[in-house]
Amino acid sequence: MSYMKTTLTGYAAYRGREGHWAFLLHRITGLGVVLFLAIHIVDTSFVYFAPQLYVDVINVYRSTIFGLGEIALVFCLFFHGVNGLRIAYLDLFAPKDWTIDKTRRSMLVALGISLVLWVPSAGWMLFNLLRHNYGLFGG
Amino acid sequence: MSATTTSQPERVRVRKNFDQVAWTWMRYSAVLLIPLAWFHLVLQDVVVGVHKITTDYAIERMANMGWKIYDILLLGFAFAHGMNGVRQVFRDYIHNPKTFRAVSILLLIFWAVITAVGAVALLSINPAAQ
Amino acid sequence: MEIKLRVFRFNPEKDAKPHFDTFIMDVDPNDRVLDLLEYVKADFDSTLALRRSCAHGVCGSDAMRINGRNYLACKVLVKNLKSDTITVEPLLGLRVIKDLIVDMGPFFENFRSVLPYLINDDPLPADGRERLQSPEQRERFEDTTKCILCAACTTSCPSFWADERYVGPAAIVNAHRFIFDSRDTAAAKRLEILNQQIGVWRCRTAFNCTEACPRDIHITTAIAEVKKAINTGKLD
Amino acid sequence: MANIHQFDVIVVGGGGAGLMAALNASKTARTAVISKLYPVRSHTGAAQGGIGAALGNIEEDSPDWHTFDTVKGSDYLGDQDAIEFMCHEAVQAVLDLEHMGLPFTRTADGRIAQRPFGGHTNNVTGKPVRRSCYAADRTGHMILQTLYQQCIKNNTLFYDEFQVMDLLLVDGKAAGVVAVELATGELHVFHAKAVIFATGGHGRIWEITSNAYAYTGDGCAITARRGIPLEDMEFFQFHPTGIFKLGILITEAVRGEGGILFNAKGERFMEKYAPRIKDLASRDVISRAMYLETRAGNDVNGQRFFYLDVTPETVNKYADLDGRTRPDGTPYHVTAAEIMSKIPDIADFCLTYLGVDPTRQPIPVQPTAHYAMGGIPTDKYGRVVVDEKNTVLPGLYAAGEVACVSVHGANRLGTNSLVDLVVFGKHAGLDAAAYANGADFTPLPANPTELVDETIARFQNGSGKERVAKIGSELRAEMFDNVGVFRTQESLEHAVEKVKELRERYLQVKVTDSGKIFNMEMMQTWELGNMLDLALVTAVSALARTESRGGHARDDFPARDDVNWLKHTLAWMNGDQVTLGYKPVVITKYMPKERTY
Ligand SMILES: Cc1cc2nc3c(=O)[nH]c(=O)nc-3n(C[C@H](O)[C@H](O)[C@H](O)COP(=O)(O)OP(=O)(O)OC[C@H]3O[C@@H](n4cnc5c(N)ncnc54)[C@H](O)[C@@H]3O)c2cc1C
Ligand code: HEM
Ligand code: SF4
Ligand code: F3S
Ligand code: FES
Repeated sequence: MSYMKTTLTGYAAYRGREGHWAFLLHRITGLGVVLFLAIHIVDTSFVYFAPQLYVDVINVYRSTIFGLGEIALVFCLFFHGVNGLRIAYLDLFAPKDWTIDKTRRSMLVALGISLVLWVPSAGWMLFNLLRHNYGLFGG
Repeated sequence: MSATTTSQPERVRVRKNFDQVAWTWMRYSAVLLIPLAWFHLVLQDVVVGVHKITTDYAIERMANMGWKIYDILLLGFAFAHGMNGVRQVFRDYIHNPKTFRAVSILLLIFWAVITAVGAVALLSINPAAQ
Repeated sequence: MEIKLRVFRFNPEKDAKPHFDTFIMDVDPNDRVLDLLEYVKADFDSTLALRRSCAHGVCGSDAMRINGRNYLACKVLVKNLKSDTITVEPLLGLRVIKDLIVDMGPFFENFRSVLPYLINDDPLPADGRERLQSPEQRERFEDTTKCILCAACTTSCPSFWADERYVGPAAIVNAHRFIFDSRDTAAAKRLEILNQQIGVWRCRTAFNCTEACPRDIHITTAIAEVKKAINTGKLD
Repeated sequence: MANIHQFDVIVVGGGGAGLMAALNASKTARTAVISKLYPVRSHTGAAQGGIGAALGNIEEDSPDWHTFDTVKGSDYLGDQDAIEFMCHEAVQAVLDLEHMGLPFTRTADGRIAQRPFGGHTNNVTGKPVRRSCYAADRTGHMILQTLYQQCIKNNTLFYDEFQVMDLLLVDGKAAGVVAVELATGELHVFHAKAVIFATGGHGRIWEITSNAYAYTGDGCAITARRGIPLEDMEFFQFHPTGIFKLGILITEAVRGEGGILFNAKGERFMEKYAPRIKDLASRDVISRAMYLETRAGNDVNGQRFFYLDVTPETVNKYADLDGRTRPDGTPYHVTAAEIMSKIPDIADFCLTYLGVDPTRQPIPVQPTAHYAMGGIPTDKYGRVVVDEKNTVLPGLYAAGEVACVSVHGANRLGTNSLVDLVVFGKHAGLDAAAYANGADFTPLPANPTELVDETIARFQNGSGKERVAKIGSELRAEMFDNVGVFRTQESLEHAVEKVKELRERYLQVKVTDSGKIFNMEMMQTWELGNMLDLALVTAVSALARTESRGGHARDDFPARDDVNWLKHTLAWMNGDQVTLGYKPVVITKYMPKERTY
């Protein structure tokens, strides 16, 4: 796996800019979401195959750790989605806009939009989490 | 208008390639996934919240015909999109063609099994029968 | 100004592992990084090995990683780096042979694989003169004719680090140069080559290539145009 | 024992001349190219302005005018038969390049675009003519890339990063070369029927230079060591517009597009020195004018530089004054965008290295060592000739900047080097292949690597009392000050002594890198030896020539002297001893006249 090594040292040793971060984040968020999705499909299907287990699963999901993971998941899907649209748009409709200025800016805009979407959602989810799991805010 | 001796054909035919189809698929499915995945996520995780989700809630939702179609679409597109993404990532790092073939087949089986499990559950749920 | 220059060193005949040598030197902010390396050879350690020739960014010999990014050492001035520590390392993704010299073999192999030459077996104009081409047709591929094959792009590409069989941005740039040349007849062949799994689809638009290109070629645009041409079959 | 390879034709050098030779030789003979740089790194890629050919795409022109301009530009020292041959072949050569795919800039009707260039004129009106065919300001880059692409297409065999260190001559015939493979340090012997040297120039022996680090004159030095004379080495061109201090070239095309030179007083000083074509005078004329201006105290800040101004305001103002028009007769007016599109790379250099935007500010420039008119003497088929009677040395060829045909005489016209490369590169290749097909291999000498082994051993066993970098910088400074734009008896004598002293000290250097793999220190030490040889030949040849002609300007002998000096210098090296001889200039149609612009 010497290539793996170059790749990892590459990521560590190369100071890429916005485009590189976008690529890395897109990949990491995509993999994160797909991992979650695989589990999620299986656990949801317990509703049909093993309703008893489903109750346990839901309880696990309600734990604080999973709660936080869920907040991260929401970010992943927001960023992956916005950035994915950015990539798809440029690739399919505006190849000429793959310029340094526009790429840097569009990446930052994508990140900005994801954060704008995520922060209120995360706040709300955190609020619910604290309310249910720690009895705060009169939960 | 200036004179030219253009040799180039207007259009060329390029044989299709799997990676090309996959690339295009990733982009078009992405557009569909925005409403599908985002709405699902926002609804279940943010608006409703995991603390309100119960077996009954799940069954009720999955039994609704509109939701059934929605979920089937989501399952089909999102998981296929994601699994092809995983395949692409593996393709970058696995150089031995045999190993990559084997991994691809495993991924394909994984994808088929999970999708089948999800689809069976979704299609079969029917509150009257429970 | 005084700067600290850290240089990657590896002597295959002596060292088991690479290390860094550090030189403290007084330099002019307008000095090129290549000048600093020449100072090292002149005043500190004449065994330092690197490639260089033109010293003004047109021959493509001295692409290397400077403070973590690919540049031509002769085209980046000390003042541009905005740092008083300068770290110089060889390109990533190619085998290091000695000090800053890497094995360019795979890079040129990839370049060769995309038929980087005019293909046109049609008879020449009857008067023996030039094939005509309008300024607009000429402009269509102007950008990608500028490539000097320095490899700064390809060796900054995460897809290439992962797999050196990926033809890489430089090869695609050079294919683009001919695909969109109105005098060429083999666009279909090149597109077919780039439509393989080691071709354009490996590009994940990470954009390091375009950031690194010392000739300011819009590489990612060129790649996107090739992808589009493969998908649509249109060469406009 | 070294590795031995056998080929019909060996081409040493992968620049424009080398690749052109290889493409043509490989049509009929087994050919390989040996180059110390990857071919695409060759200096041909740096050429900016264009390649001259009387295509007449924009206005009336003829190869005969091109011939006369070249003869006149050469200050009548060029051989007129060769010049005529070259200027007539140029047209086909440029069309050939286009057919190979070279992306020339185009005119509105789709033809190869052409622009004016220093010294190229309409012979009837005396006005500048548009003769330089160009691809933006990177014509050389496009030529090099196009030729390399064609080599890939033809599967030409390359030995990249192999540095040739010796030429093997047996019984007065070429037998091959010895090269070191940089990646391994191994010696390789290339046994060949014909050897073509296309190793480029030696401008690195001057301090301010437009030339690449690789321009250390390997080809000339190798052949000189084997007893072959060097021709006209005193003629070296100083280009008037190098970027201040760095020497990076600002192409003449900038003046072709309307750029104007100013001194510290804001005067357009070329009006004084070339009243007719002013800023488009020949290079030697302008460099000399700059020297005279400096002596008169008109240089900027007393730092020996001047301003080259291509801002649209200046260009338009002076175009009006000069009555310059476009081909359709409208006044010549430009915009910043238009200038940028014609000289994008130059603009980039100015921004990168000076922080100057040439469409807004003037560029500080000074003369920079640029081009070797002299070199290995050849005839117009690239065959190396070794004496006053032009006796051919069988199997040995030279083409490109390393060769002296002589088409550039005492001063090369802009755009003519690229013409030289393609025309004589091609003919050297064709002739070498034809020769090889009719000849047998000359047997190799018993120990082909003897000289190279000795040299390497000397480097390894030197006392180490002297350092390469030090000797090199002293050499460059000495040459720039004393064998530069202007020369005198005194300065040249000083230089000869100094170079001899440096040669003495050079024997003391030691290569500290004891490895074999990419021992760049070893190669640079060897290259310094080449430069010392060529510096000596240059200074000795210049000292003997008591006249001013083209690139050779003597303060103490300011006039051209056709009675005594209308002849080519031949210089033989034997250790520190340089023996001079002379051979006549070939004059066919154009009798020497006073040269005014
Ligand atoms: C900045 C600049 C701008 C110019 N602009 C113009 C212009 O506009 N028009 C014009 O006509 N001319 C121009 N010239 C001049 C012209 O570019 C050169 O004279 C010409 O390119 C020389 O070509 P060449 O093939 O002889 O040598 P090069 O292209 O330099 O090739 C030399 C080759 O020899 C190889 N080599 C050298 N030594 C060895 C060795 N010991 N062993 C093996 N290989 C070796 C090198 O690797 C290289 O491949 C310009 C020159 C410069 C420097
Ligand atoms: C929300 C809408 C989504 C959009 C707009 C989107 C968009 C994209 C696009 C355009 C790509 C291709 C990237 C490239 O080739 O450079 C991609 C890759 C990927 N996507 Fe998505 N996607 C979305 C949702 C998802 C979901 C739900 C998952 C998980 C199941 C997912 C997992 C992946 C993975 C794993 C990759 C591969 C990443 C890589 O190659 O680096 N995506 N996505
Ligand atoms: S595209 Fe740019 S970075 Fe890549 S090889 Fe060419 S010049 Fe270098
Ligand atoms: S860095 Fe690589 S992924 Fe594409 S945009 Fe450039 S080739
Ligand atoms: S030395 Fe030629 S590009 Fe830097």
